[in-house]
Amino acid sequence: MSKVDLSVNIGSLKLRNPILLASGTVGYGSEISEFIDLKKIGAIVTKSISLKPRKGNKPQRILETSSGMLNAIGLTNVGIEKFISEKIPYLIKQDVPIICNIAASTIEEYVECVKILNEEEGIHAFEINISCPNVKEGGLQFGNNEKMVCKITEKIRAVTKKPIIIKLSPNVSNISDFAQVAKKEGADAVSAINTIIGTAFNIKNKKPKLKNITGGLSGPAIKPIALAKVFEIHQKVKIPIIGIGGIMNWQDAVEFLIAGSSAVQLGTVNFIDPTASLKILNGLMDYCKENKIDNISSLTGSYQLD
Amino acid sequence: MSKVDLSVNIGSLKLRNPILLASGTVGYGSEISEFIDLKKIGAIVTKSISLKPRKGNKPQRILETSSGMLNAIGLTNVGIEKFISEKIPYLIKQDVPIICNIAASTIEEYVECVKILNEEEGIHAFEINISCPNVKEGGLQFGNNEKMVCKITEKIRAVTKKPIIIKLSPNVSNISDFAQVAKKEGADAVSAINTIIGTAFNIKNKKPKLKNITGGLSGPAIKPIALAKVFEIHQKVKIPIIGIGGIMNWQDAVEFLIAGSSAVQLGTVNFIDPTASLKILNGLMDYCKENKIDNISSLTGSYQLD
Amino acid sequence: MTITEAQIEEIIELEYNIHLFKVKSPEIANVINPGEFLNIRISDLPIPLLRRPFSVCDVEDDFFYLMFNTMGMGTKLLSLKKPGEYLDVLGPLGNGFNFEGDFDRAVILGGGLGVAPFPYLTRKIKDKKEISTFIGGRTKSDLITYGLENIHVSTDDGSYGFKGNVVELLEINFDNLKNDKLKIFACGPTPMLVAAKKFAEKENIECELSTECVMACGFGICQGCPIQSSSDEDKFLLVCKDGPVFNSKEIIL
Amino acid sequence: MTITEAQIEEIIELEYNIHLFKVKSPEIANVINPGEFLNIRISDLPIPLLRRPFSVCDVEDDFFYLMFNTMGMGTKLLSLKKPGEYLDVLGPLGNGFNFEGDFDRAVILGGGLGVAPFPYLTRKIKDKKEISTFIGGRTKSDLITYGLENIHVSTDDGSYGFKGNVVELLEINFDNLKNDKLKIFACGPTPMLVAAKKFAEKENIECELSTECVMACGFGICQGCPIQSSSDEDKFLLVCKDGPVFNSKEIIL
Ligand SMILES: Cc1cc2nc3c(=O)[nH]c(=O)nc-3n(C[C@H](O)[C@H](O)[C@H](O)COP(=O)(O)OP(=O)(O)OC[C@H]3O[C@@H](n4cnc5c(N)ncnc54)[C@H](O)[C@@H]3O)c2cc1C
Ligand SMILES: Cc1cc2nc3c(=O)[nH]c(=O)nc-3n(C[C@H](O)[C@H](O)[C@H](O)COP(=O)(O)OP(=O)(O)OC[C@H]3O[C@@H](n4cnc5c(N)ncnc54)[C@H](O)[C@@H]3O)c2cc1C
Ligand SMILES: Cc1cc2nc3c(=O)[nH]c(=O)nc-3n(C[C@H](O)[C@H](O)[C@H](O)COP(=O)(O)O)c2cc1C
Ligand SMILES: Cc1cc2nc3c(=O)[nH]c(=O)nc-3n(C[C@H](O)[C@H](O)[C@H](O)COP(=O)(O)O)c2cc1C
Ligand code: FES
Ligand code: FES
Repeated sequence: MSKVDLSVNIGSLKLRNPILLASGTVGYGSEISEFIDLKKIGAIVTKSISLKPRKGNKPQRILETSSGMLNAIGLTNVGIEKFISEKIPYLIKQDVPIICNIAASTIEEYVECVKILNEEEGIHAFEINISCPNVKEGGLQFGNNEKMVCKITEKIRAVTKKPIIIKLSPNVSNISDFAQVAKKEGADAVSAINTIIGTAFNIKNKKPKLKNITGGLSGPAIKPIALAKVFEIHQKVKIPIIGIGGIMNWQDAVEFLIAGSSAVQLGTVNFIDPTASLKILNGLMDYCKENKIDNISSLTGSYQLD
Repeated sequence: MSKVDLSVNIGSLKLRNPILLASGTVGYGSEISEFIDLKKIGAIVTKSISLKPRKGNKPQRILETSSGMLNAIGLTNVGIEKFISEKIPYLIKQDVPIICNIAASTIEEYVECVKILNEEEGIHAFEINISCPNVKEGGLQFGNNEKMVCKITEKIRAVTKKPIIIKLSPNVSNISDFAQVAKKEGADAVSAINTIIGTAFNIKNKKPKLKNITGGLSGPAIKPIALAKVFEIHQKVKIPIIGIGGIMNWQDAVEFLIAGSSAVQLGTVNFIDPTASLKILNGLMDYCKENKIDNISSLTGSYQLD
Repeated sequence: MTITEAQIEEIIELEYNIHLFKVKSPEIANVINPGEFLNIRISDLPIPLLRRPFSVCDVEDDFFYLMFNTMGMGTKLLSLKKPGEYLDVLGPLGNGFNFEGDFDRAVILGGGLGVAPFPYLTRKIKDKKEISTFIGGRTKSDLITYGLENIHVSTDDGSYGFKGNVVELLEINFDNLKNDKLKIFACGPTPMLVAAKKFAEKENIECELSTECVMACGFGICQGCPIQSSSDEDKFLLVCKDGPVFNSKEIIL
Repeated sequence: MTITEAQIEEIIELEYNIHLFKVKSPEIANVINPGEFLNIRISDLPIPLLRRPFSVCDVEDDFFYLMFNTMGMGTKLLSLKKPGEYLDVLGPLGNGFNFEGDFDRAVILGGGLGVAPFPYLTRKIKDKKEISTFIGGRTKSDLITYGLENIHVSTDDGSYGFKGNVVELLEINFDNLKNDKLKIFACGPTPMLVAAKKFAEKENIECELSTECVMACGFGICQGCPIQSSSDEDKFLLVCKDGPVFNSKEIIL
């Protein structure tokens, strides 16, 4: 049996396989590397980084829901300086492509971050987080505003030649409009989806269970929603899509590829089984072999409508 | 111990208790009445009715997902004529307040339906379904368009004095904007949420699992999202809210009341346990007694933020 | 139509992956008819969320039987139950077989697990009517003869009995049957039902088909289980309420 | 830090609702230290979705022990497991107690199920140090003495031992202890840890607190478990990685 080609092209970004680790769910890679050989992964998307370190929200930050979890971390991160001095060198040593996810409170901050990081050899691409539901500034006031997305993409495009991925918010009416804007302004790809706004209340003391009041929903509960968003973008806009949302096993990953994704990111599943990415990679390989798929990228958007 | 007052006022609509059965999940009441005494329920919201009968979508219409289900029924209904001649008389005999849910493809059809039904004594209120994700016309092209919601509410308000409830779509950026519009045009209340767009693909034949391609997600998976929508509306707009989405037990119902709902609707749970509504009603009563709540309406929006 | 907690009395493994549950429930056993079904809540947790429908396989005194194979999560979890545990059962549901009519010989067609409703039908009619049973499967281990009479078998791969499908098997045996007044009762995968319907219409034999559809409620409140009516193009019937057993002329498959 | 399938050897019911699991796992038993914890996946299904953290309660040869009570769905499902079944265990996790230091007598404070990590700590130090253990509960049945030594007890309702909380109990016994060089090890509800911290600081005694927080990952990748650092206002420590055991001076509760 001939070998399956698992490599994928996401705009100008070439990756050895389509299994990526999602931002905020693997930190900067050091802890998860005790469980998996990062060399085998398509790429790691690092925890959202901002110009200055961020402390994040007070606890309780995490809450389990039915087949899902809410988080309100609030973009805790070490800041760009420490990221460059400590985190990137480690990942380069692991030989894993780095996609650097950036969060910011102003357009200028995004641009500044990209400018600084653009000089770093190890960074293969930027993922621009305009869709964090857990911060007051730099989250959804960007992600839910087409003009903002337009401006951010345009300004970032002006300062880097590296691939730009815009991470879209699902908390909008038509996600494809945002993908369209991103495309127009020169983004190489979009990733979808970030978490969906949710909340929960303690019925004893009537307080929100999360200190931040609302959080972002992730995990298997959101998979059907995420798939519909990916499908919507794929139907309407010609731009590579990185599918994210509730992927727990290789079957889910295949479903996202069929629905229109060129690659996928794994989030919540890393907390439950830090080796999941490698299992999914193996499952994907076997699926391709069984179905005589030589090239995994031929699965992208291969849905059959009547 | 003194008796708990479970009655609620939703605008001008007075109901004996806040437990309602959601549209599309109990048909026109006859089948579920084999399990529960409808007299005990706050109200039944009947399956979306349109001017003419609708056949609905082809199967497969139903799909289970992780802690949820997708449906793509497509507003199957008997049409207004048969509804008046057969369904209303039955419900009146059961002594259950009827909230008539209306779906339509044009503004004129909404108005026409309301005009006709306005004459029916048994109907206590109208719930206007502008948020069905499973039909090409009369679904989200209304629910996701503020101007449309404005017009529909305005025109319906002009032809009925009965309470009007606008059933909002969760598939929007800011649901409170829509609640605001509904309020401005004279709606008595809003209900939130209808189902969330989702999909799934069969990885063997690459076809969508639902014939309609996408469907609406309901059940426990969406509860955190629905709660956040209710909370958002309650924070921003002074209008009574009927909370819907993933309620499975009395604890969930209490959570929705705390988050800002004046009443709640039960949907998917009816399929799993058709007696759930009565169990929830009892649980609610016990909760009030234990917590010395004389009047259930004092729970509405009783969340404690720091 | 009630909801009851029914205790599992005994579990029998018929074949690899095929389970027969004997369940105690006078409420159900005393009123259910062949072809009707039960909707079973497998877990208190929201996974699996929805009930799962199963035909009544047989009834003996206060007990009913279920026959099932493991398809997905629901049936997998069901198969892990132990005698003594309780099942949350909603039923009886739907319309069963009409077996009182004017015929001499019941021709029973079962494809794979489609034999499930027939032990009970057989029990009900065997003293009054002749029975010829034709069962088919992909391979030998799919053939389940439990509770059936006068059985003819086929397998797709020819590993046992006639090589071919069960309707073809009926066709080659048809000469021996056609002198009786026949009625066909068929249950199995849709392609098999299509073939049975076609055959019945060609030979002008009364035919009842037990159909399947993914269901949410099982009793008519969700509209999740439509099947095309043949008499009215604008109308779907409901598998759960109008069926699952239909006269073959009522529906378009 | 590994993921292993570990077999439940034995289940002991200590009190109503309080379970002690003896689990075979040389991988864990041979390396884990008192105060460290394990993150356990209770089901293959996505409910409960996340692992649940439990302190290592004790270690004997190739076995580790867990002690837990049923709080919600996760612990309920865990309590239904039977000997012979396997647990999916991720660990050892976190930083445990530092019990090698310069002290003569360990003062162990356990509130309710907060006693869980102390049988193992007791085992490790009892040959080298004096131990005084103070445990408290709301009522008599909350008191679990398993694996502890030299125990003093209190209950909130006075149904057994001293009426009051466990730190008050320590205070009234303090005269008998204060001539030794002491170190406090405390685990229990946050108000108790606050009181313990305050007492330790007042009396200038070394004190380690085993803290709790809702967790997702348990090993530092989700940032879900922050606890305020006392040395740097702008910094949260992570309960799972920097803790769960902290020197009382490191953190603000
Ligand atoms: C009226 C009726 C009677 C039935 N009687 C029996 C019986 O006696 N014995 C038996 O083993 N099975 C019977 N079935 C089928 C049984 O309900 C399904 O096998 C079961 O629901 C699968 O659940 P699961 O969670 O194991 O699989 P899932 O994970 O839900 O699904 C696994 C696969 O089975 C398909 N499937 C699921 N539900 C159905 C369904 N209702 N109809 C057709 N395909 C489905 C899915 O599309 C999927 O491909 C009957 C179904 C109906 C509607
Ligand atoms: C490091 C550490 C060690 C622990 N060791 C033990 C132990 O040895 N024995 C033991 O019985 N328990 C221990 N716990 C607590 C245990 O993890 C929780 O009781 C368990 O996760 C509850 O799960 P559940 O699904 O039963 O309850 P859920 O339904 O998840 O929650 C029920 C209630 O418990 C609260 N809760 C849930 N998780 C935690 C948590 N991690 N910390 C505090 N409150 C929580 C929830 O807010 C809720 O009010 C420990 C927790 C941590 C963080
Ligand atoms: C605890 C947690 C933290 C996250 N932090 C970030 C983040 O910093 N930046 C970001 O772009 N997305 C963040 N996400 C979103 C994930 O990258 C992903 O989009 C989302 O969780 C959906 O995927 P999943 O269902 O597989 O988890 C976070 C998600 C979780 C659960
Ligand atoms: C099978 C099904 C059919 C539905 N049909 C309608 C409908 O006709 N009109 C409507 O307004 N909502 C309809 N809904 C939406 C429900 O009324 C409710 O808003 C939604 O299911 C969320 O609540 P739940 O999670 O409790 O089910 C339907 C939902 C389901 C599951
Ligand atoms: S399954 Fe609900 S109507 Fe048939
Ligand atoms: S629980 Fe994930 S970082 Fe601590």
